[in-house]
Amino acid sequence: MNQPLLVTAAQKAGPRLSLAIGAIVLLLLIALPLLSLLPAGHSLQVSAYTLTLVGKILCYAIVALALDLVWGYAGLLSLGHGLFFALGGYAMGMYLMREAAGDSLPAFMTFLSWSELPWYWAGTQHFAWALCLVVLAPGLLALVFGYFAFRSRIKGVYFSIMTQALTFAGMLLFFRNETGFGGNNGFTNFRSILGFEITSQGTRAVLFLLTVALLLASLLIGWRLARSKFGRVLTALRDAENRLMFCGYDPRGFKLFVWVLSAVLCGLAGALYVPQVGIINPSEMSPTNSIEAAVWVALGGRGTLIGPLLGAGLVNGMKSWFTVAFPEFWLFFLGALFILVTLYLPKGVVGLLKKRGEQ
Amino acid sequence: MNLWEPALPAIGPNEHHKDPAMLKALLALLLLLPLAAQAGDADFFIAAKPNEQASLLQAWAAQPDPARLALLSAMQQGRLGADDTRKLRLNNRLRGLLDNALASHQLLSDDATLRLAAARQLQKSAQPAQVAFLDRRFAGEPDAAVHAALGLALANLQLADSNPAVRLAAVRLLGETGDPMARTRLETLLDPAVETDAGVRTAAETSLAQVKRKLLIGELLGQAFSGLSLGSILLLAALGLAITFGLLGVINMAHGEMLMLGAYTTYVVQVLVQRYAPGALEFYPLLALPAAFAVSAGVGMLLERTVIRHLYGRPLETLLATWGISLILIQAIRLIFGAQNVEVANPGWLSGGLQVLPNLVLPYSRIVIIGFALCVVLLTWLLLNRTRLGLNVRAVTQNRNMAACCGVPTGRVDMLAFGLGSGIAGLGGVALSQIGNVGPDLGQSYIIDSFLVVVLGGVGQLAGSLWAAFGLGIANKLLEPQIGAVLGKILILALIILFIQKRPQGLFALKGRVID
Amino acid sequence: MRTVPLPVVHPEFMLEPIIDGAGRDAIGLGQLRQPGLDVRHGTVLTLEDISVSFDGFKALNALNLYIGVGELRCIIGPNGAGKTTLMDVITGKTRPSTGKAWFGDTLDLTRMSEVEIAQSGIGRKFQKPTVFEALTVYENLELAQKTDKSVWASLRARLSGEQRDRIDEVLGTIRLEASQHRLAGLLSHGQKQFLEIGMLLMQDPQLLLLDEPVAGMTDAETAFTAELFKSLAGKHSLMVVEHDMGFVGSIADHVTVLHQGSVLAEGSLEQVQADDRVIEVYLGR
Amino acid sequence: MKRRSLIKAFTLSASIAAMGLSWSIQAAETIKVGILHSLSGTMAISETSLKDMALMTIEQINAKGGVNGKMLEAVVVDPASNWPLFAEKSRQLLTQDKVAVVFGCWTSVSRKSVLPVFEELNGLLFYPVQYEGEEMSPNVFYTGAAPNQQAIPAVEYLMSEEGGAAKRYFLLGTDYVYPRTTNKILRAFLHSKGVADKDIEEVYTPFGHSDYQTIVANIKKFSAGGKTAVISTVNGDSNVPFYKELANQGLKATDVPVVAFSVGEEELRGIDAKPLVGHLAAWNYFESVENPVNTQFVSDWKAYAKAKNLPGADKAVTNDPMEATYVGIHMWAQAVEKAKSTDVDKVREALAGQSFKAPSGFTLTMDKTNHHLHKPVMIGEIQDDGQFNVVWETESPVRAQPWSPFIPGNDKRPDYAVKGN
Repeated sequence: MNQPLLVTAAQKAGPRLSLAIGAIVLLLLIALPLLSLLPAGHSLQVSAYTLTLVGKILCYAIVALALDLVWGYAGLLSLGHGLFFALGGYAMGMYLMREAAGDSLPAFMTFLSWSELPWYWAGTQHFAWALCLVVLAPGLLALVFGYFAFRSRIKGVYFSIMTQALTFAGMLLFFRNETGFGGNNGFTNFRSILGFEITSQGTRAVLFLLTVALLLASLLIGWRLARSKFGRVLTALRDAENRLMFCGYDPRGFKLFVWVLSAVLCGLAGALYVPQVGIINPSEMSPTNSIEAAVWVALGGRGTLIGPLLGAGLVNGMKSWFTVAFPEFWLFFLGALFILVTLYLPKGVVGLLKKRGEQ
Repeated sequence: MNLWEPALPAIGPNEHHKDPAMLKALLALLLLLPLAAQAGDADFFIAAKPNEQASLLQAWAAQPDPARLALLSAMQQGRLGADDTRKLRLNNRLRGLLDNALASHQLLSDDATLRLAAARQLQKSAQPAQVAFLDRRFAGEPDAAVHAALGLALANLQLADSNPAVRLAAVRLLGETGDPMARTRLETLLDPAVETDAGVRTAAETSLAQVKRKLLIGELLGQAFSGLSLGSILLLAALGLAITFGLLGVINMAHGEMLMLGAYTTYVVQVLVQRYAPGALEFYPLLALPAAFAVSAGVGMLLERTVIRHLYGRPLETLLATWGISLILIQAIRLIFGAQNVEVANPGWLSGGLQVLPNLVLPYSRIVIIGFALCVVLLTWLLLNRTRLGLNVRAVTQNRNMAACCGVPTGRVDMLAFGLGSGIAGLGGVALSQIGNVGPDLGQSYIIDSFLVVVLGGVGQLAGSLWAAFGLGIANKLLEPQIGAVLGKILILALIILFIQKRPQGLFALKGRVID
Repeated sequence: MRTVPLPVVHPEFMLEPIIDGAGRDAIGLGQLRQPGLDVRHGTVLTLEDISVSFDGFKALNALNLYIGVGELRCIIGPNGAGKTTLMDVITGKTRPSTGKAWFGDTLDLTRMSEVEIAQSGIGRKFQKPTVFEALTVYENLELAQKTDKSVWASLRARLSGEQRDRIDEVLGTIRLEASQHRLAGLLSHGQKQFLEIGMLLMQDPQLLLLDEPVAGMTDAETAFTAELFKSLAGKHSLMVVEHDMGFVGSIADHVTVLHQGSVLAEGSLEQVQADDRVIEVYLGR
Repeated sequence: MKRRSLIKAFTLSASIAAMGLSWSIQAAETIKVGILHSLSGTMAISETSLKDMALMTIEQINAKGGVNGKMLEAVVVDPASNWPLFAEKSRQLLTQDKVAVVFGCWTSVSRKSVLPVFEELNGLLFYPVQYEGEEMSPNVFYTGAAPNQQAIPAVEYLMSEEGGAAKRYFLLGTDYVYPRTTNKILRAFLHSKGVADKDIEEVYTPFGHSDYQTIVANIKKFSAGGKTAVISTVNGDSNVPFYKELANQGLKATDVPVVAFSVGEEELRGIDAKPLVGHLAAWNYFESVENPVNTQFVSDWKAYAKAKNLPGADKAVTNDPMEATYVGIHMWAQAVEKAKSTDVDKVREALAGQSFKAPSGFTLTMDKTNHHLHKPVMIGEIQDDGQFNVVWETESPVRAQPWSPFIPGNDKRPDYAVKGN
């Protein structure tokens, strides 16, 4: 399978080179939003397009990292992380809709000729409460689902299929207009956030920086976990759950913790994603998206911290370029990519780089 | 382009303005009718304005003339006569009246079955103007069945009869039918304003109760059937997966595309047959079966040899690889056949349905598919449990190394097993093409359900898949009328999740000591 | 015999049956305190009238077994006698359909989850050596170490001085100092056996269950293991399942023979070997 | 082994890069035109033909010497039926490729997702599909039908004698905004015509719903209560199973006519039309309308499909949204000619009152204020060859009412385009 965390950690921390690269990338990420503030036409000015695109990819990268925590480290492949992502997004979206609608109801409700807000919209006009929802909605769902799933030792493919069923159910639910989340259209046409014009360069830059910060934070968390005994227990859990139990560890608690943590990270990523791309709707919950997330991780290299980030970056980068360069054929490239990676790069790009490093 | 109709807002009202004029025309026609040479009818009709055409048809219906039969049946085919090339433009209203007129003409025929069909038609469409004629036929009808059918057709009209005794008889008679129409007809009679005679009203009530009971039976049977039908479709969709995933442990995300390939093969076969053997078109689905099996199985085996072979024991990697494969297959089909759906027509013996009760029609296609699904399951079971190949497959899937040691050619067995699974999916595709649309995304819509069926049934358990499929199908159909399609599906998913967490190995779990 | 690696079964693909009662204290976030074991009557393990059946086949049949404190008991018996099932019952992996199983005088094993049993002081070594292959030898021992094993604890856990000393000590006993930073997955079969034994030592349980501990060991290693077990006996109670009669003879003061899921004979090795029913079972028919 | 595969991978990506470059290197003095239609994913089924139609129209315009002496250069992107991607791609078209105008979108959600982008960057979008109205952006020109140009006339027809004088109405739709709004408007309209609520049934199915047994059974039950018509806003893919079920359960058009607002020639290609004869569709254009412009239009399209050997070219058909695309592009071109520039504000000016002789046989004009086309309404009956026989049509184009008077509160809406409504 893949390397134990300490080893990977060492391998990542070890070579100065990779550290240097990391630092440069970080600097670039911080510089990007600042450059975007330059006056239009300036030679160094970064277009809003680039900024939002990179911002979007960063959000995906966080999802990939979160997914890797449960898959790469605890060996639980979730095909339902899109759900948590979307829930976080919807929570933020609710706030943005309220902000846009002012005192009146959000547009889609008036069109359903509803007279007042459903109960679960209460308080969403307050940013603080929206933030709580961003954490609570995915967190609680993950807690309940995980509690039952792990209690009855569901793992492997069964777990994957169940998570898939979960997100599928979520999608159907949110498609319904009566559910009260704008149905198929979801939320769009946002105006402002905390009073700041959502389309203004400044807001964009800040949102971008926040995304970078969240990414760093989740990296740090992942890193700490990887280093801690907790991380080693997870690895043990992944490889020999029975042994671990006979050592006196209760796997359920460990699984649940990392599972919920991962879900919450996804939620936060979603919350940052929505204001940057300007729309959230049920298709974010479609099983396809979640599978793609798994592909990012696999491509980058599971069980490592940098891998998922690379994977998310690569796949999405290629996607948004292919879709313009050769609209009719990009699916071939994408498909071929998945196959080649699983066949020839079982440890993903990171594994490859390491091999290069060792040679 | 026909611009005969005045501007939009005028439609409703000026019908009524027209009425008197129409009536005059009608009277004139009625006088002319006996004299008018039959050949004349066609020209007469084509010349008339739509509204006059309508009254003409009504008139014909009220006073059938055997000689006109040919013309009417030709008109139903959209022509005016065997050798007449003039274009006949009908709209729904005219078609309805035409059917009615034709039916009353057919009552004159000597063929009892034809008369029966006609009588059935008249039960739906007969107009008050036809009472006199129907009365005559009813009196003179020799055949019992036709007689009864005519009786009902007549009864529908006699509800408006002036004589309470007649109405009473009619109401009693209608009580015998399970015809949904009868229900509404009787319901109107409950209102004293409509039906003055108390005796008739009470009779109507009792009859209504009878009718309602009959209808309820029909509905329940209908629900059960549609549940079975949905189940059989899920089963066909999932069966291949039960082998590739259930036995080989490959999370085959490209399974849906195997269905899709099967469906497209059906399309190609259809086109080829159309082109080279139009005579055999009726039976193209039968030809499509082996073809679809071959194509899907071939592709499956190719994939197994090239990609999946390298991934045994790494199920989650197979997930990613097969996902990539499915993307490629979909886009390939899209580029070859286009993104739009392709037309797969039901042959005659698969279209239409079997009228079991007045309110229960069982489509032939669905009946056939249920049977087909069960056959496929049976064959698969025999193949796996009664043949050498099946033995090998089971051996390999249970302990690859051991099987290899016993000299089982694991490589070939894997390939064949995967081919078998894919081939069965192809067969499923043929069936799906008969009830749904055939497009590049066909597979995507079935993949999740398929996995749920297999997991719910218990991995590696054919019987499990069988029960799971029908269980899901019926549950779905029982829920849908109550809480709607969407909530129904959501509820089902929730139930499955709960169920699996109680029985992680599905319905049919293997017991025994777990080896560490 | 099990030295050939099992068919490549992906850990993620292993499906396990659920065990009823696993529900209690499902999360285990809170620390499970290990109760002081009450062994007033001198028996550490009491199995009475235990029966287990898989779809009609009786793996254990009204089995009675008592193991005293500090005793070193060997269980022998032909294949299918139910030795491993017996261990499964004791460790809570399999639930007996009838019968009582007491750990000490107070703990009812049939009512405890695997984790609780392990935490209350029963350590088990599997037939096939199972260690955490993706971790180093050192980490393996660290995980096994007797300490607070709740989630929060392991998040904050730092190895204290004496814990390190303890690990080094055990590394010494199982002679793996040299390869303490190698991945456990890279060890030889025998070394894995030792590592697993070492992990048991780190757990420091009252009762050790050892399933064919010397399979795949060289004679020297076997002899050494024998010494090791002898030294453990007294401080701990051991229950060893073994086919290797030589090994059994070298350690056991007391032997139990299982046959068709129930005790056939009990006593010193000589007595047992003299027993003609036993001879019949092993040699006869 | 690994190594070789890698080299392969590298060469592959290299070639990709090359192709990518060759794409962007193009004729110098051109006007870039964005085409934003899904070529993959669920919506590809409907949108690919619009992309091809757009390309054909642009080719024709270039053949006639382009616009203002400049050639048009199409920039095709694939938003892959992914709504956020629509927003991203439109931003890319407007800021990176600097296109003068974008022709695209099919679903309402995709339009809603790009709308903020176009309003922010003051871009220009031509939207070619019939939709629910309730929108009027200065940056969008709607060349499809508003509800009053499609739905309401269709229902009036059903009420008329020729339509079968329906008394009860079964409103069946896929659960998203277009069907819901349309049905809301229709319900209000039916009320105004004195139809009681007990005679109106409203049912929605999820996307990609493929099992219509229960629903068809319900339709039958409902229709027993009197002359019934089904008004279907079922979305693209689900139509085939729906119609097949109708046919197999023996529900004929003479008993219960179904009038559909999203079923055109393109969709019928996927169905065996024989059992559907007599069912209706309401559009602003049918391939079967007979007039010289259309004959030219259809033959051009068939020729183009052959030349580019598009899939299924042998039975290529035209439909309403394709016509709308065609009209939209020509109108834009005319406006640019008139404005002598591609500047969005100038072009917007020039578009008001712009008129074009459309294949529908009518001269369509872009309304002076509300950014919608005046369109004729036609009702066609399905024929066994998958074509439509026009059984009714308006004498002259109808002005669009994007803010339907049947939806409360709309009376206060301005009749000219303003941002963010």
